[in-house]
Amino acid sequence: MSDLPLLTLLVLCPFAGLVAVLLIPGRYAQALRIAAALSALASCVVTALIVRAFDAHAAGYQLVERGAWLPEAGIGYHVGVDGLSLPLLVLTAIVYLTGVLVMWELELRVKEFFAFMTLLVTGVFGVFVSLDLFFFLFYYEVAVLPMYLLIAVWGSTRKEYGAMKLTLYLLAGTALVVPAVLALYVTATVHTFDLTQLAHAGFSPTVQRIVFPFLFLGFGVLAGLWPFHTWSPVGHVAAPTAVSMLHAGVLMKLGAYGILRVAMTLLPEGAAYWGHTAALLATINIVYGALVALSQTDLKFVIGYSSVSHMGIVLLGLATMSVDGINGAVMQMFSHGIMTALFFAAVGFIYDRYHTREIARLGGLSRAVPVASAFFIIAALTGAGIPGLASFWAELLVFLGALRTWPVLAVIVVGALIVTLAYSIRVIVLAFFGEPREPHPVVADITPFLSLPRAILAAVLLVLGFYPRLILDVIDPAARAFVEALR
Amino acid sequence: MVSLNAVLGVATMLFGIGLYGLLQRRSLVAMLISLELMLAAVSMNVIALTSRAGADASMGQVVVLILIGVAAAEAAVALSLFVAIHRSAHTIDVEQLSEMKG
Amino acid sequence: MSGPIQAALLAQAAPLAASAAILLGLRRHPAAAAAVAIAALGAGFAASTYLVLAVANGSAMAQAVWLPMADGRGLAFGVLLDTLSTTMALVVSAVTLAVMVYSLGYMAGDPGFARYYGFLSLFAAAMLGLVLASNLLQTLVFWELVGLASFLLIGFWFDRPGPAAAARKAFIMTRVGDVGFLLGVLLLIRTLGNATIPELVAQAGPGGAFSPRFTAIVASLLLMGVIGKSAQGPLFTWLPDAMEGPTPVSALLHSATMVAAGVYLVARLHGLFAAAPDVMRVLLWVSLVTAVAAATMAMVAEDIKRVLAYSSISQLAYMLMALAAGSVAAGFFHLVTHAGFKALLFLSSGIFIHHAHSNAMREIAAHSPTRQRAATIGLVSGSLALAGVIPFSGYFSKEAVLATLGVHAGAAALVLAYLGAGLTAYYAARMVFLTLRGGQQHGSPTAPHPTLAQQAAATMMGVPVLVLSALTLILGWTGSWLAARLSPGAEPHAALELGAGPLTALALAGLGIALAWREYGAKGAARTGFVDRFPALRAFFADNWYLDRLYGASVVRAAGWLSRAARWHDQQVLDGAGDGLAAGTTRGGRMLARVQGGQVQMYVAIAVAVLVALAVWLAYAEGLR
Amino acid sequence: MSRAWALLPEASLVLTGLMIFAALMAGEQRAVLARRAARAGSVILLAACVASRGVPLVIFWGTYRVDAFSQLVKLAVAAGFALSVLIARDGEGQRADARGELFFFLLTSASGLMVMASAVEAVALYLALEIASYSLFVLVPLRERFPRGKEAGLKFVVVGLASSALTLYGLSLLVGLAGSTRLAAIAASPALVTGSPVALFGLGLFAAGFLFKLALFPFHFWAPDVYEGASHGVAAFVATASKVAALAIVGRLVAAAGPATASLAMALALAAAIAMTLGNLVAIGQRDVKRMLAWSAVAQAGYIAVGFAAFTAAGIAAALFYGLVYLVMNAAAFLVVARVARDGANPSLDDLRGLHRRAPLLAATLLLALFALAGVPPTAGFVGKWLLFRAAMAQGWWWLVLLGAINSTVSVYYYLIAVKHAYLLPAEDEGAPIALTWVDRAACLALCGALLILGFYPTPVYDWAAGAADALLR
Amino acid sequence: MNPGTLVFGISAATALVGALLAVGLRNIFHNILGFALAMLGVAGVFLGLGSDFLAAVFVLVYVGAVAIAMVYAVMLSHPLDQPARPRSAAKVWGAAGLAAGAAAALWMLVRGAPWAAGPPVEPVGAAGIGARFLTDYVLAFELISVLLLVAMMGAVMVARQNREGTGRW
Repeated sequence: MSDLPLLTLLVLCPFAGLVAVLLIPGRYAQALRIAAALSALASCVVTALIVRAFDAHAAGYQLVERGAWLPEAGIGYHVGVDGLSLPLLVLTAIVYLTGVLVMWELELRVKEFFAFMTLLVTGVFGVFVSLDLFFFLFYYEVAVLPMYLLIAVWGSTRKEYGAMKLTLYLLAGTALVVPAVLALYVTATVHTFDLTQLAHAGFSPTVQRIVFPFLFLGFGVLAGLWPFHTWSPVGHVAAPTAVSMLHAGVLMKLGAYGILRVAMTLLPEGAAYWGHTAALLATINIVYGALVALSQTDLKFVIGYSSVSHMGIVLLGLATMSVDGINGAVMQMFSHGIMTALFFAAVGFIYDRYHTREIARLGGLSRAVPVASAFFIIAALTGAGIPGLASFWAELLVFLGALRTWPVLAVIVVGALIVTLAYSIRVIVLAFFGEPREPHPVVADITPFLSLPRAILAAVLLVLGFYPRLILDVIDPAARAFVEALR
Repeated sequence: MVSLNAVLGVATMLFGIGLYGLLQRRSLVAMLISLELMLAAVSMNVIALTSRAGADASMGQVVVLILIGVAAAEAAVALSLFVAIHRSAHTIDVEQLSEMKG
Repeated sequence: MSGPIQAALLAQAAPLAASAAILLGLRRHPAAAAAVAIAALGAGFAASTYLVLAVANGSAMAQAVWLPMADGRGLAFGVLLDTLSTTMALVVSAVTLAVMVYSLGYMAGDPGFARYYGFLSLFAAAMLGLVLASNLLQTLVFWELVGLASFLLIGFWFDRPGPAAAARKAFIMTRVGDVGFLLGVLLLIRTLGNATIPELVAQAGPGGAFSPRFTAIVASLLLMGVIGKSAQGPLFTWLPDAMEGPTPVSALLHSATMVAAGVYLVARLHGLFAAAPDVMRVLLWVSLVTAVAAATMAMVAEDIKRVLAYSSISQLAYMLMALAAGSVAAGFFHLVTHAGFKALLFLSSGIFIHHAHSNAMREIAAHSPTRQRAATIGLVSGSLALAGVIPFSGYFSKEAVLATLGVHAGAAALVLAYLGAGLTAYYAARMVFLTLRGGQQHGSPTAPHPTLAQQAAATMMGVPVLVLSALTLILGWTGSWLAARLSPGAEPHAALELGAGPLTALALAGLGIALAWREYGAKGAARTGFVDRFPALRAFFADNWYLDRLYGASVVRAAGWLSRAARWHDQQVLDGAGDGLAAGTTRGGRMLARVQGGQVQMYVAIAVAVLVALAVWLAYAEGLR
Repeated sequence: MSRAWALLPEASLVLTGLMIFAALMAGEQRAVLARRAARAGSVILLAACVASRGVPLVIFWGTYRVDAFSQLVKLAVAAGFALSVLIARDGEGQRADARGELFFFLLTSASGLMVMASAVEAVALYLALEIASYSLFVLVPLRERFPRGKEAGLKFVVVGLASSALTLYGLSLLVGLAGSTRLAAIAASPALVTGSPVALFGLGLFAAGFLFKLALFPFHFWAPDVYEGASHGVAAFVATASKVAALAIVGRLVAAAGPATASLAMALALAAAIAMTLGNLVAIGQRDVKRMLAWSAVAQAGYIAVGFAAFTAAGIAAALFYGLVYLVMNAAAFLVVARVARDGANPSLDDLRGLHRRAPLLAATLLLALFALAGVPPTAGFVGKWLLFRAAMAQGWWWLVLLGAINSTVSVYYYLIAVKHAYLLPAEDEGAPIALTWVDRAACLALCGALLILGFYPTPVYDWAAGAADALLR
Repeated sequence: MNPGTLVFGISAATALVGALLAVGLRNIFHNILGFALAMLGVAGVFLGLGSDFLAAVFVLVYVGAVAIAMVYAVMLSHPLDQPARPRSAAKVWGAAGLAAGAAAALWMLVRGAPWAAGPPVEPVGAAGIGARFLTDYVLAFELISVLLLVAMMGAVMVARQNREGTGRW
């Protein structure tokens, strides 16, 4: 089995889905859905094979594949996976599958939707396996651009504005990253875009200090870094369910992953030099996001700002540059990904049925649609950092790392947990408890088939919340090696 | 013998005068005249620079002959266009032919 | 020692499994759900009993690595079995079992019956986990989970606005304290590399690695959690509101067990707290003030459950007082007796409420309450225990607490504690009189003949009440056993030694009861208290000493303002900057487009000008050669 | 293989020319016949360019050189010609009596461009440029039902002739400095090697004519008017073949300038910076799709100049590669524009509405083409820009690269606006489906395929471009 | 002052005065006349530099052909009846300034340029020019003929008035 080029196969799974979707005529909606689902399923299977083939105890990249591509320009095909990226692959596979299932009821322009969605997922997988900076950014943008149409065509509230804003912000981020990457390529002793080789290039402190902020801010935009986060809530609100899921669940992780995999790996000294600033911004992210979420009136806006806040935790974990922090950050990426996916899946159902997401117009949903509401509540509780759900452990590790490095920030961030709980509970109480604030159509609770994707996500949260080592044992050796390399 | 710089100076002035006409005259035909003046300045340059001692004089003359051909072609195309423009726009005032902007 | 370990694991796992099974699979099968829950908890109760018997002294611990950490070893979670934890486990499982049985009747017919048992099982699992945890982080985990269970159970009738709001308030307010707890734990892990309870207690003690300052910081942070969870000091106002939940829940979580978790934590880490005397002094005074303050509030409350809630706050304060003064045994003793009589009081009042469909004492009185025999017995005996009347259990434990205070705390503290005791007797008696004695008998003078199901329900509710009533007479005698068990070296406290202290206490209790009788109990009494004569004072007492208003005006308003400010900033400043940049770019494009003005000569001129500039620049940069 | 094999493209040019000429001699059917001849000829031409690949040749006393560079450019020109002929369909939009001649002049222009690629002597190079330009000068004004076509032609001619005068002035200086008109001699002349300002300026002036065709600032002003004013086929040719060939010659001049030209590099860099910014910003406000494409072309010329500003083999190779990609993506865009347009009129953004329903294939082609123009993967535009920026960065042009990257972001805005119209907004009148012939479909698919394949695996083409750049520098 | 210088001086003056007339006068016919004069002057300069053949061709083509074509075009297109609008002073001064600046810049560069020097070459006549045309400038020679062909065909097509698609040349 280990001879198979599993990582390439993984990227090809959604791509094959794309090709299949393109080949099937648009009028066979069901066939299109099945094609997408099959490709998602195949992604899951390949991911499972990767997990099986992965040796958690070994540090360094595994399942490496290399190939010549454009040697004159220093570009080569180089993929590999380590403990930091493996969880994200699993995350993507899960969100992909659940995302396809969640959109099963879609009737509008099904073919195009799944085409763009599979393209997006191709990009995401590509980023997580790429070890060549060219391909990293190649896939990075592949993942970003379909968002525009996915939101603009199939979205809701202010969809064109949201879609355009999102796209422009993200591409502006890339506009900082690309020159920075090229600058690294140029200043390195070896003229290559290969991450593993560049990591040993030994950039001078000056270069590191100058280039790091470009990479940090550039990737940070996608990670929802304050003050460049405003695209994210607006985009989430506008996006259709599966796109919100993929976007908040996976795509925002690309930014954080970029900081981890590119900025910090290549520029440890720069990271150390800018560590304070990064941590400060991350703290602002956490507190600010939570505060803004507290007074939102649209369910999706609450989730959007909670994502900003939670991504702040990821960034803070990264900024600590410690084993605990990195462990926590990667786990938080995973658990937040699953959590927001569940969030959006739950809200998506509600919006589909009630045609509103205004908290002020909802209320009493737990009575009307108990199962669907339960999914939201589980996600909200995960977001609030309740133990027994995955995020708790991740946040704990991040806080611990932060407490070692920046005690004051850590205290502020832990204090912000009150606000986090407050906005989560506020939504639960206002939208799901109490009585309906206005007459709603009587709707049936979620069907078992539509529950399935949401249940998968909830189960992942619960299982990891119960036994975090399932994922941390994979991350830990890699995080250890990563931190070792930083020194 | 005339100094090289003297000829080059005259050519430069001729070029400058042509340029002025090109930039200032409203009549398309006058602009074409100005352009031809500029081409003549170029020809003068070439001849001046190739008729010095040690330069490839015949090459210069060949080049200028070709330039004369170019000037003729230019005139042919430009003038026919002016006529066509006049036919449809009833003017060859370049300042009035400025509908396309932005 | 593997037997007790397995028993301890069983005690936690059985309710957890029951909870999962009920919530996932048995939501539409109430009977099965209840059976599963009670069976699981029965197993838990049996295991706890076995543990108490098996662990007579010493301690045992078994751990497994749960969380990999920077130090390479990781945080180990497991069970810590010693006399304290096993005893607490028994108390918890016993009360929970009683409440579960009681709820069979109380919750019968509720549409959320199965869900109720699911949550209850979840709570039991979390509470037992908290009690048996070997690692302080593990404690925190379960601490939060009982908080979650509390949220879910307070908000059990989530479609009513009251419970929903109360649940929210409880969750958020306790989270305020929990933040301190979390910081304390993080600090410990950061310093120690782990948070295994025996180890950190050892490090805090004499000869340990912790500096006094560090110990003090950690202790005060942990204390925040205690204050939040045990509804003390400024963070108690959530507890009265929490009474919006079903009464059995109030009995279980909000008086007997969960709120006692804070007390348990102090007892559990007594070694650490003892090493921070300043913090203990703070705790002492916080609890003293809380005890009196809560008593004053109980004096004016009209809702029977609120009276009980305030009394819980007050009694929890007594427990903490004892711990702060240095006696684990006394504090824990009061915890045990309080668990018994307070559960009893709630369950009894639950029966009244069940019949009167009201929480208001005067309303209950109008529904011929004495017809509920078991409840009446329970209420009276529970109140006597609460008031500290000999020979009910409360007397003994409160005596132990007061004695400890007398020895270790000084006169001022003692005076306050006695004042509280007197007020306790007063409001306990007031409650009994108000509830049981004669309103005009309106409502249902002739109750319809109860159906069979109602009779069964009555039995389900009556049996636990009677058992607990009996316990109020028994538990008082366990003091010396407990003391021997918990602090073997210490001198056992004499149970029946009527010195000056006990006599004073009894006298105060008598005084309080007498006053209550004069104002509420006697025939023709005005049924208004002396506080009612001072409306301002009454309002002050009735309104939680205006603390909620204070919070509303300060913290909540500030948070709201901050949130709106942040939102405004986000939309106008940050988003505005982004949009402004976009608009500016567009406008810039429009301005640049003017260069393309349509005049072809201008185009040529621009090109020529650029070339002239190039010529000058080349001459300048390269030098004329 | 015979050396003469290398002249296959030139021979095909003559053949095609004769075919079209013969067709024009026919009576009633002359336009149709000319079109058929042009189509057939374009296929022959393409085949000839492919077939003659790799055969080097030098003739005419060393003034005409066939090498990797010229073959690459010829292939590009042939492709551009073929696509323009395809896009022009029956010459709709062109004045009725000039529909047949359209193909003839396109061919003469293409022949000029092809000769330009091989000419290594300045006068011949200039004349080839003029042949290519004059052919277009006469085509642009002959727009049907669009009075501004004349004005567009006027702008084209005036700016073109002015540039040509500047070119000649530069040529006169170079002749004096080098004593020869051969590019090799000019490049080797002491004045240029030592970086004398007059030599550099002379070279810069000489480049003016080619920068004019490339529409690089400050010679870009004609582009929006001509794109808008010319009929679709002509505009497509101007935007593709003509531009790529001009780009190649600029590359040749950059190679001639040699590496020791910091100040010229700075000038190019500034021009690139202004062009990118100007083009992208002004494009935002456009409603006419062709005019928008023109402004975008101004910006694209700026990107290309970024590669040239590096003054290295890598930079030239990147620019050549980008030129090829540019040809494909622009041809794709113009194909869509031409098919969406009714009766050869210019489509506005609103005419794109509902395109995804009216013609999914066209919509997809437009999407890919615009994304490629924006430099978004997986299209070849991304690789192309990456290589350009890489070359510039290697020479320390960090601010230029940064500006270019930011400009790409800005450009996405208006490309997405077009995409939005095609994919999102419904057609007002529930627009009728657009019928496509199988040739159109095949062309769409081929262009999309090319964009994607070049995006995923550019290696062979880039290697060719690198080889061409090497040929220039040898 | 030797005769060469004298001839040059007169020719140059003629050329410049002619050029000034060509761009400065308001009447387009006067402009054309000025242009012809300037071309004569340029031809004179050529003569002074020893390029007599060239001078002859120059006069022939410019004065004989181009100027005449211009006259034709003016007659076909110029709205002589319309009164000329006044010139904009800003445009005049702007154009003059820019042209002067350009000339100055060119002069600055050209004045002391390191012109190439090589071995002496014998003076050439028409035969030498013809030889060059058939050797290394044969490509250029071919191209100029194509260019002229294209220009002629194009000019005819553009200026043609008939609008049916059937016209023949």
